[in-house]
Amino acid sequence: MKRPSTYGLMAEFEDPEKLVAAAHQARDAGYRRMDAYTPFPVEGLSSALGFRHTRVPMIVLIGGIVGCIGGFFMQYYIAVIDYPLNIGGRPLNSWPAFVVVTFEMTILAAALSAVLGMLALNGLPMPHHPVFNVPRFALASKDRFFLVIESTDPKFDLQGTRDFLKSLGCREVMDVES
Amino acid sequence: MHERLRGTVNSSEQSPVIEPGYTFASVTDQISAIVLRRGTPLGWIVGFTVSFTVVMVLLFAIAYLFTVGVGIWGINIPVAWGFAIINFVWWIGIGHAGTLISAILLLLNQKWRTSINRFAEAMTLFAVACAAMFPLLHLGRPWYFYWLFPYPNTMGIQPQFRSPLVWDVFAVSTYFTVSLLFWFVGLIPDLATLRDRAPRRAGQIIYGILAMGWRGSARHWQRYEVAYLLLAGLATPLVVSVHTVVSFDFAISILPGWHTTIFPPYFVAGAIYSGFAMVLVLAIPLRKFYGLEGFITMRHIVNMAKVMLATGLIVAYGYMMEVFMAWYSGDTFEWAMTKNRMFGPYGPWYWALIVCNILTPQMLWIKKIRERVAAVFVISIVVLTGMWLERYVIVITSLHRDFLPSSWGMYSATVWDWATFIGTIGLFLALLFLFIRFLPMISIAEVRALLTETEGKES
Amino acid sequence: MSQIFHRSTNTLSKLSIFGALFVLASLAWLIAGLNRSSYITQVWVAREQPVQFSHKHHAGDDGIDCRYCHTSVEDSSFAGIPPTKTCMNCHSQIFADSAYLEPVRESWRTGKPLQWTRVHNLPDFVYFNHSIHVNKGVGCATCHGRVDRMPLTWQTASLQMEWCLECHRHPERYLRRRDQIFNMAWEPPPNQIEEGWRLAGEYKILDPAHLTSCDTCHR
Amino acid sequence: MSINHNRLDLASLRARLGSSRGKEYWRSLEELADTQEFQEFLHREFPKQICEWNDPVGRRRFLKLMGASLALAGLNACSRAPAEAIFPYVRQPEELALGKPLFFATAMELSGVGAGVLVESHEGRPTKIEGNPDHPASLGATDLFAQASVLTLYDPDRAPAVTNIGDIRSWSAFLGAIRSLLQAQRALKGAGVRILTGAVTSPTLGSQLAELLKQMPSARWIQYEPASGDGARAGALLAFGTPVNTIYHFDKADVVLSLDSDFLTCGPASLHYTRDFIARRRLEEGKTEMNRLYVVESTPSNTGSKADHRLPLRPREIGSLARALARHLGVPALSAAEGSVAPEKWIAAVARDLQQHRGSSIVIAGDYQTPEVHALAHAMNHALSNVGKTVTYTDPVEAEPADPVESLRRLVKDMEAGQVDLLVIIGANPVYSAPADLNFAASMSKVGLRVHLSLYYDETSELCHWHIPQAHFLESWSDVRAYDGTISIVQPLIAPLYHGKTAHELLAAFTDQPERTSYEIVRDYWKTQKAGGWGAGQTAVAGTQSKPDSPEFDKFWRKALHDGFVPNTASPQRSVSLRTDWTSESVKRSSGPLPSGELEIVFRPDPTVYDGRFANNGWLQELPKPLTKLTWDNAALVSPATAQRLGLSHEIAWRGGEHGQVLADVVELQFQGRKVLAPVWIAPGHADDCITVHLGYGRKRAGRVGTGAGFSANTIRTSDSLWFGSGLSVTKTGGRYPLACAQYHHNIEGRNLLPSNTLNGYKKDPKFAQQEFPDPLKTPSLYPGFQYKDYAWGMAIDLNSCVGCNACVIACQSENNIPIVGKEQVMRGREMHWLRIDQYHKGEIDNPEVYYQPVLCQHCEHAPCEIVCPVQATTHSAEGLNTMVYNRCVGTRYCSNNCPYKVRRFNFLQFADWETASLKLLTNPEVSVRSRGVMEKCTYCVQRISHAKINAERENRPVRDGEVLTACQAVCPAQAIVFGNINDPDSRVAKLKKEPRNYGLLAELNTRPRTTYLAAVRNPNPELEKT
Repeated sequence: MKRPSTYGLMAEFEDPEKLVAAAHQARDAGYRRMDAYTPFPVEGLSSALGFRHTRVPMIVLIGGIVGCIGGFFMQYYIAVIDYPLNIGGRPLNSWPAFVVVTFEMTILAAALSAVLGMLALNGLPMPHHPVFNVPRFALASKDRFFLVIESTDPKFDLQGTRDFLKSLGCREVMDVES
Repeated sequence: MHERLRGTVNSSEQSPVIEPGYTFASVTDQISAIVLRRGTPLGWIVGFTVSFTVVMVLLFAIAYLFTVGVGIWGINIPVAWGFAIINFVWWIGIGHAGTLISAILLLLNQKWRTSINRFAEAMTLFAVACAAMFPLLHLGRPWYFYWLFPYPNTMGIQPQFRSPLVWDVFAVSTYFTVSLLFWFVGLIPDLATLRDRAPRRAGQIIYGILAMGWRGSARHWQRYEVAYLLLAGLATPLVVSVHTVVSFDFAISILPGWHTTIFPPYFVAGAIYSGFAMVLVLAIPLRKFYGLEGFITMRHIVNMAKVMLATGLIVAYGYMMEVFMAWYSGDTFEWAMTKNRMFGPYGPWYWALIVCNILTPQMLWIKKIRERVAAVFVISIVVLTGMWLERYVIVITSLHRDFLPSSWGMYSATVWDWATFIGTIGLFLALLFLFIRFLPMISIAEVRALLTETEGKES
Repeated sequence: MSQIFHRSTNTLSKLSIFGALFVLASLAWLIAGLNRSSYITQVWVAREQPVQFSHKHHAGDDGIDCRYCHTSVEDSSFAGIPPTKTCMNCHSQIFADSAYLEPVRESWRTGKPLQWTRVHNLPDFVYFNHSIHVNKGVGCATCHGRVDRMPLTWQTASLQMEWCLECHRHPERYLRRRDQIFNMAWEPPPNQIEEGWRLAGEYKILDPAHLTSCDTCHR
Repeated sequence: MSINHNRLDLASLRARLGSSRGKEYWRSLEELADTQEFQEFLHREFPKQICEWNDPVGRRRFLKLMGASLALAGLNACSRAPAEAIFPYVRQPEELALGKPLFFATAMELSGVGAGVLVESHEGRPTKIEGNPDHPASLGATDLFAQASVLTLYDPDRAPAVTNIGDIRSWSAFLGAIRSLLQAQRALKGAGVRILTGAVTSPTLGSQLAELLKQMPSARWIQYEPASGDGARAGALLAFGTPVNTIYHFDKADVVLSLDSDFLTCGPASLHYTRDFIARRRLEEGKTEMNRLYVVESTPSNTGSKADHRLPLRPREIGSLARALARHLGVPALSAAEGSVAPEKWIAAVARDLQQHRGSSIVIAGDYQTPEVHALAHAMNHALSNVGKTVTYTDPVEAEPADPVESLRRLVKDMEAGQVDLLVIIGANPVYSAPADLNFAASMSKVGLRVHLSLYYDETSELCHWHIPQAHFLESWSDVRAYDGTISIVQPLIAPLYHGKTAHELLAAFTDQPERTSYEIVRDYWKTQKAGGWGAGQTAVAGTQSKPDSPEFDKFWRKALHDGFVPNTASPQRSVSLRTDWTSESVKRSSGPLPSGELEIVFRPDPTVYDGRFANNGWLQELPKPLTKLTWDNAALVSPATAQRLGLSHEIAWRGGEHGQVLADVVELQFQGRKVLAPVWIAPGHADDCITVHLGYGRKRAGRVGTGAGFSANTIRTSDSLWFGSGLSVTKTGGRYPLACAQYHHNIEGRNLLPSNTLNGYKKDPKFAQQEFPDPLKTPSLYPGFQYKDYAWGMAIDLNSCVGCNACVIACQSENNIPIVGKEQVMRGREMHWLRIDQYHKGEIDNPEVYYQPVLCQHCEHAPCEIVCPVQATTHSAEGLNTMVYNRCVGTRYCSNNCPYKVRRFNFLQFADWETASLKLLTNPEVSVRSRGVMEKCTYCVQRISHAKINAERENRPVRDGEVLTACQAVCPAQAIVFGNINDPDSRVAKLKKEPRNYGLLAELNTRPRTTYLAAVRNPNPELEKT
């Protein structure tokens, strides 16, 4: 399918409160395919945009469990199955001694899955993105707050949406060509 | 367009966590400017050159070590562990403060951590890097270091997981990896900021690649914050475990003075103790040099001084319990070791460490001293020295006179021991200089967030 | 601001992450493979020798018993490598003037030993004893392969520790009757495992705990 | 260890002689592998300095090592073994099976007297010396000198070729050079010929010399032994009017009084004496009887440390004590001489004790004591009617007993007078060892032609025209007598490495058959003996031409070589009677008492380098000397009180320190106008007001190991006071000298490491040593524990038997390829001995009780070292051995830290010598040579265990008790060390571990040591027990 010429419309706000308010109104107006861009996490913004809970914690939990079991079994296999050796008269399965490495493996696996999971869910890395086409978007990492309604939204219509955004008290509205 | 002055008068009587008069813009500009706009300051060049020269000393010491063998050090039988292990424990300990500030204080929702956590974490990484060198260097046959990792090999033999040294390998490498992730994840938004501000193409591309296309999307922020919080939650038990494991290197053995149950808690406390000392030693000159008093306020200094005082007291308790248990256990060897530690040939070392670690920090009870930046700086250095001495005393005095008087022996470091130790300090500083030159030493995004929150408090 | 990166970099960057992991994994796999390859172990690599000595001819075609040359194999750690005299026993008559054998005759004349290239070479820290193996039912061919089919001799076993361990952990898989030790053509019977256990008992073969103790091979 | 006694054919023996064919015989796989290198080493003119580790590495070596280590670092992951060459024999000797060691019997001579040994030979390389169980002077044990002799054999510093004023010449050139001179001398009846040897007991050599003197009646033969005293000979002369050889039978003695005699570790009979003496001290199977030993001595000795009552006295005071004691024992016609300095109570009690054991007591005088003391000892033994029971007499074993100093004086006089045209020095090194007042070197320069035969190109060789490299006894054909006269044929194990010649061959050069090999000489001599029956060997004349071998001679010859001695050649007992008039003479000679405070000096041969002949032997240099525990140096030993009086001391240094470097005050010893600088060592138990210095150090030309170590006591030693003399003055220089001490701390710090008791105490409470751990292997534990089914190896060491002679330490070093590290490293506490002898002092510092405790790996069942090793380099075998896998070790050294016994040793640097070709021949092929960065330790001689197990399994039988002898156990003259399978209740070790005295060192740590100790018990005289 051919990509539409515009990715969407971008409204620039000067402080987070305005943005959150705008997000609420946009959602009430029935817009769904939209996203907000802020220089730091803004409280209530995600709920305003109607995002639900993330799956990161579940990934981390699974990662942790895998690391834990894998860590212990590795030691058990090496000490008991692979090459059982009498070490200082200690039992082959000296599980108390194996706790430490098991724990470390748990943490390691969990931490890795947290970061990789986050990146994966965010679709990062993604150095190229339409929003970067907007010159003023550079301020998104400084002190400006942006709301973007994407052209793929069913209710999207270039003129109507632009007017709607203007009505939200933004500094200006810009086209985001894809 | 209106520019409302933002700032904070914190509810508490203390000085604010960030001086009034900062806006999102000014915060961003001032911090990123250190990296982007300003040319390299002369001080930086001098500092880096000096530390880099010391790194060269380290490299030479290592080359000589690999060529001739660990015999160039002062170690012998009975004292088969010397500087290498002492420095290892010392550096690892220093590392702990970074993780503690960024992870534990985050969980405890301590706002004042915000402007110091970034370079505290960096410090952690570099300290752990220095520490991790020593276990490798101190091997008799360092080129076989990889035998400590489990991997399928033609010998059909694997590491021995009852050994604390293997625990170390896992603990330290995990610790390093997790700290690195934690640090990098924290950096991503700021890297984006730098990407967007970098004047030159090269900068844009480098920071751009590192930023991985971060664009501050609300969705991303949501997952980001969860992941960051979880990382903190994972790092917290980790940081406690690491020095516990390090203490096992000694506690698991049967040597008098090593074989004690109090080691884990008091090693962890000691680690945080020395770590905060190091943060102060770095923060105080930095804020002066880069004019960051606005971000690293007296509030930070004072709080860290208090943490030092508290952990210092825990350590002091550890010392007392050691001596008490040695006497109370009625164990000939323990008691003999303790007496020898205090009044034997290494007595002066022991008393020096008592002065550095227990007596000196008590001055921090006094508000005036706590608020004198110079005083805190000096005390921190004293504490760092003390903690190094503590490790020296623990390692040497327990080994040099253990069970059989026939094999008692003395230990003294050689020039190569010192070269390696000082060399790692050089490495640590060199890395730190590079960090403050090319990465934002204060988390811009978090400070922005801090501004809104403090504003929220005020209204 | 304008785009810094081209659209394609999105895919590239994602690929590069997996790519890195993939490269690392395959590298590890490569090294593991290399360590077991015949480049390292020299397995299947026929060694050039000063004399084109053919076990195939002597042991195979002529059916000379191993012990005719490797005299001490049954009562010493070292199987023994024949002195020039042993060669001359026959070759003073047979092929007495073949050009191939000039080095042998020269050695016999001058008293300078022949310089063979070692085929099976264990590290100095490994102490292997031939006599105990051949006396406990381990046949020559079990480790040395079908020497009677080798024109020039080569290794058939890697001689790596994992290879030694395999047999020390499961001797029953390899044991044979004592009268078959020097029989190159011996094939394990279908019931080798039961047979192996029986022989292990008969020969009082120590249990794997003993056989895999470090001091069994390392001193 | 199976000793290969099977037939030994003469052809191969002849083949082993120096001929070109011979070399091939002993040529071994390893050696051949680096033949080029070996040859080049043989002809190297200036051997490069040993022990690079000792000084900072040179640049080139630095780069070389750098390259090597980096290569290692890079390649070890996937490295292919380098192609290796393999060299078969051309003609393989029949009795040799590749990979199996052979054992040959021969004998080692020290100061002329011999002891039988068995030599282990791998593919023709002698690698290890064992005792010869059938030989009376060995009984299966050896002393440390015999153990270390293999190192001397391969010493790269040995003289490589015949030289004339430093230029390499051929043997025939030498023969040519002396021929004309000999012609002239024959005409003069050899008036200008002097032959200087050490003590000679070799019948063949004796007869050769006799023959020579017959041909040149006015030639003279001088014997000088710097390390053996003349007291015994002169004393016998004084007491009986004829020189006799006294033999003591300690196995029959209940009470022994030693007058300055270290009979347990010194002298040719010490091994036999130790065995007998200790046999009477064994408390096994409920025995509660022990002999009692009184020792009077000035310098603390091993014998003194075993004494039940020890009395430190100045040497001359010992004489007066002997007189006083003799009076008590009713020795006739002793004028009431000066009062003794010894407490009357002590003398009375000892006298009473001796009286109560008439016929079962021994009074023995030290070799270095005066003739009078010896005479007194003889008289006392007569008075106690010990003669014929515990003391017997035979003819002297020397071919020609003579007064060494007197003859040496005469030689010097002749040389001074220019009457000597040809001086032949055989073996000795008089320029270094002759008493200073004789100015030997100076007078020697007046001799026309000087010829020196010796192992090394030493101080004497420098001043001689010709130097002939001497063949080591392992390279020689010869014969020698033991302390009791038993004759052994000395046979070579290897062709001379350095084209060395024997004394026989050199003497043959002065006859009309100069080219005879020592093999022919010795054989021919014995053929004549065979003809002339056995009797006193020295009287017979060597056959000049070789007779055809008679079959019965061949039989005799083979048996003699095989057994290691010629049957029934022990000298027969002879009865002698005391002269009636000797006492008056004695009193006449006896000097008055010393004014207290006047310093006496005592000269003693060094316990490890002896008279200096072993100075270049690294094993002996690095061996901690008994009682002082010093290595690489000698020192002026002084008692604590005297040290205090003179303000002398030493202190531990920071670097190394304590067990390592000690900084000692340097003093200037001035004796009879001669001076020497010496570091001071405070020796608890040393007699006050006298100072002991050991000979054998301060060598100027010993070799890369021995040159420059210590100070030379010979520089102040004079011919009239060879062993002690008064009038010493000591001045403190204020300087400090670093000494390398292996154990500085002898105070046991009240720790229960070495429980001991008196005999009565033992009778009351036999289990006094065990405390709460009757069986160290059954200490309470949470762990289920492993089952050790068939074999469980263990060791028991009887501390009551150990005399601390150090033989085990060297045996271990020799068996296990243990490197030496040099003084520098010892001072840093890095010596490598797997087995060390700890020594603790109890009681007052002026005269403490000394206890020895050999400490080796205890092979703990709960080994603390194993659980801390990260790479499974040290693990437990299924037979309970604590195995150490060098090639797996990465060198964390954690195991050593966690070893409470500190028996693990670490290769801090590249200690093993991988470069000196000749030393490669020395290595025991059954034991890995360790590289830098690797931990090592005692393995219970696992190679010997494997060997025995493989032999047993091949025969489908269990290993028999006593089939495995560890190296330390095999050499122990006291049989203090017992090793075996503790699962076998009938094994000796299992029985010992049931003894009530059996205890585990540090058993309370729950390490469950497999090595246990049997507590020491003393048997003090109730009358003298301190209250």
